[in-house]
Amino acid sequence: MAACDSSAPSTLSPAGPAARQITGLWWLLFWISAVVSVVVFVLLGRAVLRGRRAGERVNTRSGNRFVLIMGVALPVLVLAGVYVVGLRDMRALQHDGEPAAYTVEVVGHKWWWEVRYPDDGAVTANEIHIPAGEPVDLELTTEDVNHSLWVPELAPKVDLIAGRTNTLRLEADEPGEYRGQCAEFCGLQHANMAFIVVAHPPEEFRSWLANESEPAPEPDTQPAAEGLEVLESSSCATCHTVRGTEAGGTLGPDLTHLAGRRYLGAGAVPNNPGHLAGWISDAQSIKPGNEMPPQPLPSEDLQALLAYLETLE
Amino acid sequence: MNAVDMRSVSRATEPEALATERPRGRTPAWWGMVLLITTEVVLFAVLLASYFFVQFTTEGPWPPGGIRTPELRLPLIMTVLLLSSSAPMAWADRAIRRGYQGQLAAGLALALLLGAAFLTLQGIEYDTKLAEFTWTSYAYGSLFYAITGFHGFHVAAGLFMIGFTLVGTLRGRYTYERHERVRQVAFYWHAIDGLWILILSSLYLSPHV
Amino acid sequence: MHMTVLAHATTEQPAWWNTAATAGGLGAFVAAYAGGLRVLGRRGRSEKLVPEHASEQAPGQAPNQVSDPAPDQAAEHASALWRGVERHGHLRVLAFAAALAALAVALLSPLETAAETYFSAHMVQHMLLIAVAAPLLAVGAPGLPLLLSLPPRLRRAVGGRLVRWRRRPPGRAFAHALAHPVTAWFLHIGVLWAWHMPAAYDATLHSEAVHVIEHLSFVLTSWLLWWHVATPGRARMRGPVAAMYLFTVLLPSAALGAVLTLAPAPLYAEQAARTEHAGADALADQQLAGLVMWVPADVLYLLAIVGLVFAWVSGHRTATPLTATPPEVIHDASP
Amino acid sequence: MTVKPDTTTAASAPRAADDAVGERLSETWPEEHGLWAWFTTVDHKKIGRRYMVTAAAYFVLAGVAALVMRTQLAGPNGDVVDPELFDQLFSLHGTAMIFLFATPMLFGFGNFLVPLMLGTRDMAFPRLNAFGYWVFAAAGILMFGSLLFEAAPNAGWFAYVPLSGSDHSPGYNLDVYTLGLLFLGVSTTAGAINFIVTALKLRAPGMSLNRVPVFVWAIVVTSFMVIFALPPLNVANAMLFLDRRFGTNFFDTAEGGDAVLWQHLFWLFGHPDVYIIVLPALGIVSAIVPTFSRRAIAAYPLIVLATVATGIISFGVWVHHMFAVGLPDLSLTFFSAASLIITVPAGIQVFCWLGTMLMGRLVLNVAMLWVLGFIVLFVLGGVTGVMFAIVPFDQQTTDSYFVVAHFHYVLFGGAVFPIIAGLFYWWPKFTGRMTSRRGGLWSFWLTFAGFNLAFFPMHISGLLGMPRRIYVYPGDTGWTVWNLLSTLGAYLLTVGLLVTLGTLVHSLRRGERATDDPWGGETLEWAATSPPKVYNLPVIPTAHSLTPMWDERSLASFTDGIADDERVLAHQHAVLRTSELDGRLEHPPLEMPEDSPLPLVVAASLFAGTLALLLGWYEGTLVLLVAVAALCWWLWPHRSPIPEDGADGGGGQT
Repeated sequence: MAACDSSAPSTLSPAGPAARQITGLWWLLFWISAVVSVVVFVLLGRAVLRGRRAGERVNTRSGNRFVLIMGVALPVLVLAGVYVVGLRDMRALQHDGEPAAYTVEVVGHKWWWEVRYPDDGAVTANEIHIPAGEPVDLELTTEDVNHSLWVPELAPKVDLIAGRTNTLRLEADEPGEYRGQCAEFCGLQHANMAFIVVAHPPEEFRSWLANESEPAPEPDTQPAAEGLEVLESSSCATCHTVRGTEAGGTLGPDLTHLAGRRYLGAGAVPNNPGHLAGWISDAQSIKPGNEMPPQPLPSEDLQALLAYLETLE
Repeated sequence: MNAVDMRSVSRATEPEALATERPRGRTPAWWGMVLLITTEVVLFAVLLASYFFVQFTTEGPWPPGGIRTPELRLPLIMTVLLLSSSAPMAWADRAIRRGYQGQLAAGLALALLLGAAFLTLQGIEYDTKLAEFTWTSYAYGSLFYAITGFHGFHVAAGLFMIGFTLVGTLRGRYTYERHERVRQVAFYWHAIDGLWILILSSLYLSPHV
Repeated sequence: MHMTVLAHATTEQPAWWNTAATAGGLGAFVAAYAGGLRVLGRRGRSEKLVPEHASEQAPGQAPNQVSDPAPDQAAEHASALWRGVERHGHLRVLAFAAALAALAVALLSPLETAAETYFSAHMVQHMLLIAVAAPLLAVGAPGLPLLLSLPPRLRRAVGGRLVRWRRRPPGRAFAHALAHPVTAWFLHIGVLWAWHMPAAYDATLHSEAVHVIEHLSFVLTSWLLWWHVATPGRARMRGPVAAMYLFTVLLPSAALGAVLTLAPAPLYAEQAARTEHAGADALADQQLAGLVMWVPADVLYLLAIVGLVFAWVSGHRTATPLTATPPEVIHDASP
Repeated sequence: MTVKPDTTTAASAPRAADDAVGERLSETWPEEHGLWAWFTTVDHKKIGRRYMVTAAAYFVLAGVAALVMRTQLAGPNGDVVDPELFDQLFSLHGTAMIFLFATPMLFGFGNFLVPLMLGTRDMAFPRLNAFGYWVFAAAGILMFGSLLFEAAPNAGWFAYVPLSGSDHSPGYNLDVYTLGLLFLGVSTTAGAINFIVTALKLRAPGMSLNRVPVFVWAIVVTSFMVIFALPPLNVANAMLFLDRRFGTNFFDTAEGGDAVLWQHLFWLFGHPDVYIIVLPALGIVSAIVPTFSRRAIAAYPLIVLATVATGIISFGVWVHHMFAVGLPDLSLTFFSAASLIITVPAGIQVFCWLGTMLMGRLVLNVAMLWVLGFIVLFVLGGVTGVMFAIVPFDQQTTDSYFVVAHFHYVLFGGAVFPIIAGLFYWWPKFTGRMTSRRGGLWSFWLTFAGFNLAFFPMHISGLLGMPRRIYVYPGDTGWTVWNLLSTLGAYLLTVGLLVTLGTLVHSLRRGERATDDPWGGETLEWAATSPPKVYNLPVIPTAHSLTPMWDERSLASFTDGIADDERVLAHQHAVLRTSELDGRLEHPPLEMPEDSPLPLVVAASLFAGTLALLLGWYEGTLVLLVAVAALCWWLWPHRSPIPEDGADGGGGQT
């Protein structure tokens, strides 16, 4: 997979048709604003300079005409033009009638994203995998408070409102990783509610999806088998689901293909043995206030669990 | 001192004069009360807008969850009581402009009685409705009790003001040249009546439409 | 999608003879109105229906303590200007003609046909009646001129009884009540909201008679409302008062429009069925209807408000010329 | 070199009148001292000054909260404060700046200046005025005090549900928010009613509505907006409080409520509120510009019209804060258009000032310098607002630091700059002292530079995808340098504000004594002494024009009025009453109440009742009976020689 740098999200470097449309709009608005500002600053400067010349007479005209032209007529013309452009862009972003390649359900939780592919039975967290060049519809709902899904490089944001379902169309031109983040304030760890959009070449995406839809494989090593036992017998199973095992909790993310994720805790730390061990042992110190309590397991159990989780590709 | 000519005052408050330049000759206190009433009217308008907003965004029947459509018999009686209390209030107001303190007291007392009757009936209505649904029963229950309860609070406040004015009347504080406060209280009371019409239409009548 | 609704509404064109017949009928009315206006104007000059007043003061007003003629002079100038327009009556005739034209467009054009199917077209009709025809009727004030156009016997029969009834207590009380701006406000808003209740609205779809009553009540109540604001003559409100009055009318009207626009589902079952049957989206049609009520109501009322305030503020002298050069300004103190 | 003013034309008539009748007036309008007087005063000038000082104190506290935030965000993975504290800091910062600083500060200006500009002696309801101040001061104590208990509001200044509901925010934090704002709303409403009635009924004779200073127009329009905008906020807060404490379901989506309802209600208030803040500030500018341009304001009808139009249109644009909520596109286009339309009145005002300056002769005073800075910043902030009005752009940048940049440009640049300009302009009138020019220049340039350094980079970090209200960010996002610049700017801004504060305070002890009319201003406040006497103007003048201090006939009315007892009103504690539209004199004069402890008692009882509600001790709300009793005493019709006792009849029943 050709992975671009997933860092440095920017609306100014659009990587999808929707964001590109808006970036064009931004530059138009920017230049209009620059002109308006310069006009005002020039007039202001002229007034100051005129005031320095002590001999200048005070003009006692009412000034109605000047204000009507500069303050009413011209702005109305500019604003009307801007409005029409805005309507045009709104229309372009509506994409009526064109069906999406996939429909993905994204459920916002307090500080992590649940991503479901309903047609294939795949459930993952904090990563939205899409085929590059094909439009995907995200159906956005929230389990608790309001959130807002924002991938600056790909599309404008849409809120996840309690009791409502909103739709966002996502399309990336090229394969790559695009950083996204929750934009609507949702509590303590709003800052650590990030996600990445991974755009694959279409064929690769389909194989990823097929793999993601599979349940967890049986452990093939002794430590991993012990890890599975630990997982099923400890409190992990009450909160997390690992398809193909007895773990069926719904309070936390689906861990069936955990090893394939780039980050843990919605972008809090990278996914590697050290961070995973630290996260399990004490998620609260990494992401204070999140819903996962510290799990102080015996060290043998922790090692076994790590061994098992590493197999969950 | 310059006493105000009574005939010119009453003429300045006739509809023709009001039609040409209505606010002219009003006292600051009148304006204060008008503005206070305006905030209350906006408050109720927002509450009622919220009621309809929730209704329109609710799927399924309204009222929701098996709550019966409000019955109209008791509210209509309450309406008659409240609206008829406006008449003695207006009478009291006109009476004191002519200097009749006795009529003022009688009018205030009558309005007080009718208003208290309204509140009593509202309490009775609550007694029966709370058995069916409470303020925790859906957003409908919350809005219903908030709107009617807030209005009931205003009626109680109005009654207090009437009582307060009645005490002042009985102590001879209001004369034909000093009656602005009676006017404010009457105005407030009429406004409360008007608000009840809005509430009646929105909460009680509109679910039947 | 919304443009499609409008396109549907205006596909059918009227036959030319219908249009001509309508124009003929309207012309007849305008001619009668103009005749009455001339009579009124002639009477006004020769026999002086209204005696000249020394000042603007209403009876019962406290004596003016301000010994400053400037505001009164300005008012005299303004009213003289107004009398100049009145003298020719062009504005009133045009207003009345435009009012009739608006009524015709609303009621006799293809809009009427479209209104049976599309809510938005129906709302355009209503807005034409309420926000266009009514103000123009108020400006034209056709009651008296049309009355004076009647033959003497008929005029006496109708007008004489009317004015005599008007003088007696029941008539006078009724006229007083009707002439109160608050009455007009409540009638207008009440009628507006009442006819947009689902049951009432569906009734107008079922019965043509109810529909006519609806339109009649719209025209009459909004005419009464605008009468307070725009009628030529002394009964009109002062600029700032009228502006505030219109603002309070604006809010409930816009609220109704907002309800229609923001409602998540069609509110009128029968109307929705007709729109769907014609191949358009009922909710989109309703939202468009709400916007038609919301935006033109806002824009027309706001323009009226702005115009009223502007005319009033700039009608007087806002600043006398500086009789002396203002004193030299001191600069900030040194440290 | 200091140029002494030529006071013969401008200030001599009022000064002469003061010399003639000041002695008599001091009998009925005595200068009072002592602790009792301090707590019971109803004088609008004292109350106005208190509003300003208290608001400034809250500004400093909220500003310090902002500095802590910026320190946390100076670099990636900041470790200065924990997330709980950060959430409380930015929520309290926003809430305090808007509700406890900006609005009260401007109301403080209004309290001091409106009666003076109108040529009257006090506000229409003086005791209501005092009551409003005490409530405001107590509300601020309640909200800032909550920070001590880690119970400060922590859901942002607009506290969206469900986050602010009891499920997701247990604890007192949001109860402080809801009850605090409800409590504060009482004060704001009282103030608004007072301003409107004062401007309508208590103007000097001859001052018809089209001769009223633009500043007064701005305050009046603002007050009307308060009347219409505050109820949605009050309703929303009451509903949220009931949801949290008593189990109601207004916003609970599982029970038929609607989370978007809160957003609608809040922004129905919230957008008019930002104009409630900015309109008086623009009014201040409209008062300063003519003075230092040496001519009357250009296109007066247009600027008045713009003020009124802004007030009305501001009620039709609230959804532009909700463009990403998922509302139907059709309604978005409407609100987009409305948001663009509201730009036109702003443009009118900007070009009115520019026209005034271009046609006049600009004198570059410190106050004027702040005004020039304001215009620059306001236009920059305003044009980014126009960008938001375009729906797709807003959907991309909403909830980002681009928004933070916009509203700090219009709030700080559009409100704080005029406030500081007003302070420098009216400081001689407030305190009787002149400020240092050098200090003023340093404070301006430091503040201006610091401000732009602090907030301009936020535009860029917002475009680079930085969401707002995050307490920490990773190092690889490209936001670091812009945030560092922002923080450095905030520190520089603090220095600038410190110099500003120092300059103003320094002048209290060492500043040059001010004359009555140091700038040659055009409005009536310059007719009073510096600082004004208790009775304000010795003679109630007749206003013959928009600029009475530059108008010989108006000035002559001071001299003419000396002998006219109806203009001096020396024999009674009363003010003149005039008609609403034309400023015609009405009889009888309006009697004014004396100092009273009742406003303080009512306010304190309300505060106690609010505390009892907050802590869930519902029996304690019986303390509100004290408020009722005090109100009865307040409103009891006392005997008076003047027939109509309409002085405080309608007020105080909020």
